[in-house]
Amino acid sequence: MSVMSYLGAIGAAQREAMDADERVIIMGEDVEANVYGTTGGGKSRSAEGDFTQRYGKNRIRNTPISEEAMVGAAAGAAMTGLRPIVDLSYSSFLYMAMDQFINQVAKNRYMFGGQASMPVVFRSAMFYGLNTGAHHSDRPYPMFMNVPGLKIVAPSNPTDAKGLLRSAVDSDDPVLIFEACILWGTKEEVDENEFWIPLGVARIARPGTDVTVVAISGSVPEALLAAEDLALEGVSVEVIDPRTLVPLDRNAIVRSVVKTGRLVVAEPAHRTCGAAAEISAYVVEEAFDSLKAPIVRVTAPDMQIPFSPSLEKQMYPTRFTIAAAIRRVAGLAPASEQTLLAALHN
Amino acid sequence: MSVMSYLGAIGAAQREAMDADERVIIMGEDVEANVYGTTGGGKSRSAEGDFTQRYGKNRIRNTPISEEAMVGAAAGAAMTGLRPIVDLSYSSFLYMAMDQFINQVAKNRYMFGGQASMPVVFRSAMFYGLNTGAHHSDRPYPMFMNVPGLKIVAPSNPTDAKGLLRSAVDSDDPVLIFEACILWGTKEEVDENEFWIPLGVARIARPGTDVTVVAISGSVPEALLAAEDLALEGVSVEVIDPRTLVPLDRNAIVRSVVKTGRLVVAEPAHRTCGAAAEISAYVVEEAFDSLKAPIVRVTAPDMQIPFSPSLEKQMYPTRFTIAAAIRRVAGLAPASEQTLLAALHN
Amino acid sequence: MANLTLEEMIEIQRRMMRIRLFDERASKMVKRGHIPGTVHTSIGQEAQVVGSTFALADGDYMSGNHRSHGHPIGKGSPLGPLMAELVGKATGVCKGKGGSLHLADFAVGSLGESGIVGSSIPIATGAAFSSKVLDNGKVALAFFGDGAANQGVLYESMNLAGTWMLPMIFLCENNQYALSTPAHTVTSGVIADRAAGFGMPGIRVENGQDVLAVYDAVKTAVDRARAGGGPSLVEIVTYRYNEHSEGLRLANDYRNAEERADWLSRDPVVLFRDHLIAQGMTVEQMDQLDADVLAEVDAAVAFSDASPYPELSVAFDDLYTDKETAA
Amino acid sequence: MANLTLEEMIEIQRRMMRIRLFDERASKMVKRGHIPGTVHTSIGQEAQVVGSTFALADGDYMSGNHRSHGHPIGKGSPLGPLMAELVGKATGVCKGKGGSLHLADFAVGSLGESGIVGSSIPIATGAAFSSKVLDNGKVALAFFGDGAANQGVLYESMNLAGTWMLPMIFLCENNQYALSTPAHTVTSGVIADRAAGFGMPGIRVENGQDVLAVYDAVKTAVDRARAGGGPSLVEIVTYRYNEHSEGLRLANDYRNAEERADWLSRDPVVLFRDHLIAQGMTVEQMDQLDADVLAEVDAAVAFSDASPYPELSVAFDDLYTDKETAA
Ligand SMILES: Cc1ncc(C[n+]2csc(CCOP(=O)(O)OP(=O)(O)O)c2C)c(N)n1
Ligand SMILES: Cc1ncc(C[n+]2csc(CCOP(=O)(O)OP(=O)(O)O)c2C)c(N)n1
Ligand SMILES: [Mg+2]
Ligand SMILES: [Mg+2]
Repeated sequence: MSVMSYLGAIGAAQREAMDADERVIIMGEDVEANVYGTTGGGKSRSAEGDFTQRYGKNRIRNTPISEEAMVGAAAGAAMTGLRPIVDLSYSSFLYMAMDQFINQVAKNRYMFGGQASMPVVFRSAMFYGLNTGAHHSDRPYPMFMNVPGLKIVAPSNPTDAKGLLRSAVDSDDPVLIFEACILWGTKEEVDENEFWIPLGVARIARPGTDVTVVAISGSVPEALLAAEDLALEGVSVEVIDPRTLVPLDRNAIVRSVVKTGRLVVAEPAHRTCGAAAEISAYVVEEAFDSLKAPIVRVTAPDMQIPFSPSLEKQMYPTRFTIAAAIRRVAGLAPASEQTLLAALHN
Repeated sequence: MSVMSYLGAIGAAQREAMDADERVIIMGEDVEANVYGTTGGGKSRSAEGDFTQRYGKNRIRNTPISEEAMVGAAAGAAMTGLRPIVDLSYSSFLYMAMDQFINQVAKNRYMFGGQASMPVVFRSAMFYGLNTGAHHSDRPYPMFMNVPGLKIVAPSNPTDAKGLLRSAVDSDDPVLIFEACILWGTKEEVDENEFWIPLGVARIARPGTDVTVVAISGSVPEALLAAEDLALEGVSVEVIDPRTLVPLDRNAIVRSVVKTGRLVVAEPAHRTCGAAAEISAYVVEEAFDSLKAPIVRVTAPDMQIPFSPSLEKQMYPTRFTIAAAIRRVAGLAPASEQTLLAALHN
Repeated sequence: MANLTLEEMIEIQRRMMRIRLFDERASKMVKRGHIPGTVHTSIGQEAQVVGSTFALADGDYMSGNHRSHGHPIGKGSPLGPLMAELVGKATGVCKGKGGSLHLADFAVGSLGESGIVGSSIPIATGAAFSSKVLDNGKVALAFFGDGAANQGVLYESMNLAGTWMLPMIFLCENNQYALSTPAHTVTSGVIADRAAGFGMPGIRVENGQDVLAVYDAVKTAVDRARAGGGPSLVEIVTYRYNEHSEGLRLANDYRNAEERADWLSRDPVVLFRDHLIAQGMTVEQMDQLDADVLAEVDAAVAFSDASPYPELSVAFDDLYTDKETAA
Repeated sequence: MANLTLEEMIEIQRRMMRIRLFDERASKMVKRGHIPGTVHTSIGQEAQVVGSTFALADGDYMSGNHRSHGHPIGKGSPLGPLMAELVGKATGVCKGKGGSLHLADFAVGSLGESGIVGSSIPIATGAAFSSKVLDNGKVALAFFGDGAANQGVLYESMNLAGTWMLPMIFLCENNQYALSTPAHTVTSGVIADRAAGFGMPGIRVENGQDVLAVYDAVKTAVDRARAGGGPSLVEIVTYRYNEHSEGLRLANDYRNAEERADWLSRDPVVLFRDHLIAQGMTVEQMDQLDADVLAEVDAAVAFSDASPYPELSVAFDDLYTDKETAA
């Protein structure tokens, strides 16, 4: 084991994948210079261990700023023998290539009756919470969940980031990985040997018995903090991190709700038609009789993201808003006004 | 009143809007020749009453096949004094312009602190169920519901198509209208005078007391048929057509569920993160205590659309699958196997 | 000038006739309701299609568009599974899941036709990219129309191919109309001239009804690509004889009779038939070729007729490589 | 050659100095944490920016990109609300909702800077379109970088503008790098040469540090557009002195010292200052101009400092024109 950051773990997984299989290549804007920190030495932005030196310009490819052609070309390359990892940097650049994602990447194999497979990984980072304004703060994974044919991954810690990326590269289907920038700095002990975390298997981030919280991406650490807070009041919260949104480990979620009878879903995406809506709708359909309270969603509001730090901070689920939801479904009185005020101005 | 088809009603509304306000223009591929039937005489594809003759080429504009530039140019024009109606023909061409929809059309006004308003209407048709294969059969409105800043309309009959389109053109915010091709032929008596149906107000398509069915777009007629079928068995079904998905008339839905205690949501979109998920999640959150049964979604599966008629027909909600869901939430025994088989092979 | 054997030229004519007769049959089948939905025929554009595909090697890749049957036929795909696909049969080349708009036959390098205009251009670009990375000597060609030439992704792809010196041909089928819209009313400048700004040769074949002229232009581009010289844009001027799609009826005729008569007088399959006769083939031999092709088309229809529709359950296969992920 | 009065030329220098000093201040404020996030300065590109904006009339439109401050400043926007926007204050030109990446000042025709590369090009195209339909004589200009020149939407917009003969200038700020990526490594051909294929003039201003050369080229294009002559593409070769964005630190230096020194030796604000002195201005007068601008920047910062942050609740305004639709 060695201490890795979330970003470092991604770099390490990319290095392993490049070493393991010559068909794996990396393409994206500014990947040669390691601008985004995952094609460098494995820890952070660094010149040594530089991927370009190690793998050469044939396998590490700076692209023009042409997301649509880049995504489509990666798809075409995947159909004909390569296994590209495409670095799209910010998640909000995915829209430029939406036609390629939906009409080619997702539909290709199905339309052609299984003639093609599409082993390609698209990585992008959700920069929310960093005062980058509306254009760079998106968390668009829910709209891709509505597109059959894609697999969708949202790791919340370095270990998952590394193990899921390896599985993504080995998948013969297209995988979109959404990384949360607010997690980039997170550090933990990670196995420096190769390991794979399967797609479609949730992680119980904290076991509990009274309330289930399903938390996604950057909301996982907040949910864990909320669970700690509630533990002090004697409420045992189970925190589930689905890790992959497609396939979604629906059974793990239902199992937990059958046990606890109470569900909160927390995610940084916009509310309407988000992943939280899906999880709530699924649970109410499959575990209605177990439910002792309404399912409560804690999400970003249906509002674009303002730039000003004073405005943006209220946009995403926090330990406090998640705790308030847990209190609601557990039938506890709301926290004191003081706590809530503190939360808003923290 | 006069008999109008769904398509004819759209043409009529476009004509009224063009007559009422010089700033209204129509742009799109092949609109000059009235290829899609809404820039002609008001009833169907026809040379007389041709919009190009009536309004001239300054206001009726054939565009190149450049959806991204078209959507962005309409946005820029809307910000500077025009009120464009953009005909995007098929809904699956919207992906080409996704960046413009999300990063410009939806975010512009907010990012710029309200300096711009964006009075523009984007029309597109969902061609599902017509054996056009995966590229042309999409029903992508749910992904746009996850994008704050857009208004989303899905008329299910000629009257709504006409009245909602007038309100859309008069809105100072961007509106996306999703029309279902399977409804194009629907005919009814429609007021040939001007009228407006407000955005955000649901319609009770059929009143009832036992089970609420919220049905969207092409699923509305199917839901009404299912309601008729169930009426024969003594079940009183209330069918609600939200008509606009953003803003969504959440109160009307909750009011009905508070009355009936049972909810089925039917829509032609893919299941995961669809509008049905949103409606289900909202109701469970706001009307949990009224619910007597699980909320059941009837949707297209998370599968791309196959071409073969023998395969495609099983993809969308039908009177039979909606009826089966109603039976489930009403606690009735499933329909006989015979009925179901008949349904599959109809 | 084309350096083709007589046998090769006969094969060219055979493929052109396959397109002509296959599409004529498909057109009838749409009108009779035997083919669901619609199809877009390449009738009138046979020289443009076959002149292009014949310039490719067997292992080379291509991608196409909604005007879709000619491309795989031109590349050598057998007719039976294509026809079965149009009808939606289980034996279709895509198991009935694609239909006319989404033909693909990987066995002949056909990576797929696209119902979305312009959308398959980067797919071919990606195939050219993998050829380059894997150094396997393959060339990729993207077919697209004059209408598609206004999709931005074309220029992104041209720039990418130019920058990476990919073995790639951008092949514009300029039949002068995008549905009802005349190309000159929505196109600023000349399509072939757009190549220069992207650092590649742009060739315009004015007489796209002459299959050898097309072949020559495309072959030059293919040879250049294979030799490491990078991509080219080839624009071929041609004409479709039928309406945009079968069954479509527009109130306004956007094409005039004179123009149509002029193009009909230069029918590519007639022109090349005459050329072959001038080269020593007999009328009987050419008639026999037509008859053989007609028999192939008949056999394709018979194959389709005899094939079952897919089972309901197969609709749920092929989305992912692993079945578990599917709904 | 530019037909400008001395007063106009002094105004040009003033605007260039505003950009220089505003951006130098903003850079410091980012490093000190007074401005959240980052900013992209136009330091070194002042001649390219002001030569372009000054060629526009007051009512004309423009759209821009992430390298965003120069454009509204060049178009005459007052500095206070711009600075307040960078800091996220309620008095910002976008009420603190936009920030550096999304400046817009409709009062001076600035329709918005875009954080998404290439994304605002069709917005300006649409403004040119409304000018044409409404026949109001306005011209629109879209700023974009050498990197953005590989976004397909540029070519869609150029084709649309060319087809509709829109009064439009496509203005490429070629500072030779897109972040760490040298333009020549990702660009096939020459950007200005891409105009010809889209039926419009393409002009390349090699010395983009000479504000009059820039002004002349853009003014010619603006005059042509206003006279109904349609769009032009103008590419201006220039250089940014700072890193891509303030605070960004890369391990590899992708630019070499010689190149940098060469460009620094041709500093646009120094060059034009010298030109004005040669035209009869005194050193004192020029010093005074600099001091005046510095005072403006100080005042802008003071304005921002004195302004409140927006109330939490305003985050929920301005999405829709009607409040009911909002969540
Ligand atoms: C992105 C997109 N926009 C619009 C359409 C509708 N459409 C289908 S074919 C066509 C015309 C295409 O013209 P062209 O590229 O010249 O090909 P041709 O049909 O002439 O062979 C149009 C507009 C589409 N399928 N995809
Ligand atoms: C669609 C999109 N892709 C990528 C980025 C990330 N990005 C921001 S600025 C930039 C470089 C832009 O280069 P250029 O257009 O030359 O402008 P410059 O910064 O040199 O002024 C990149 C890649 C983005 N913001 N938007
Ligand atoms: Mg055409
Ligand atoms: Mg640049």
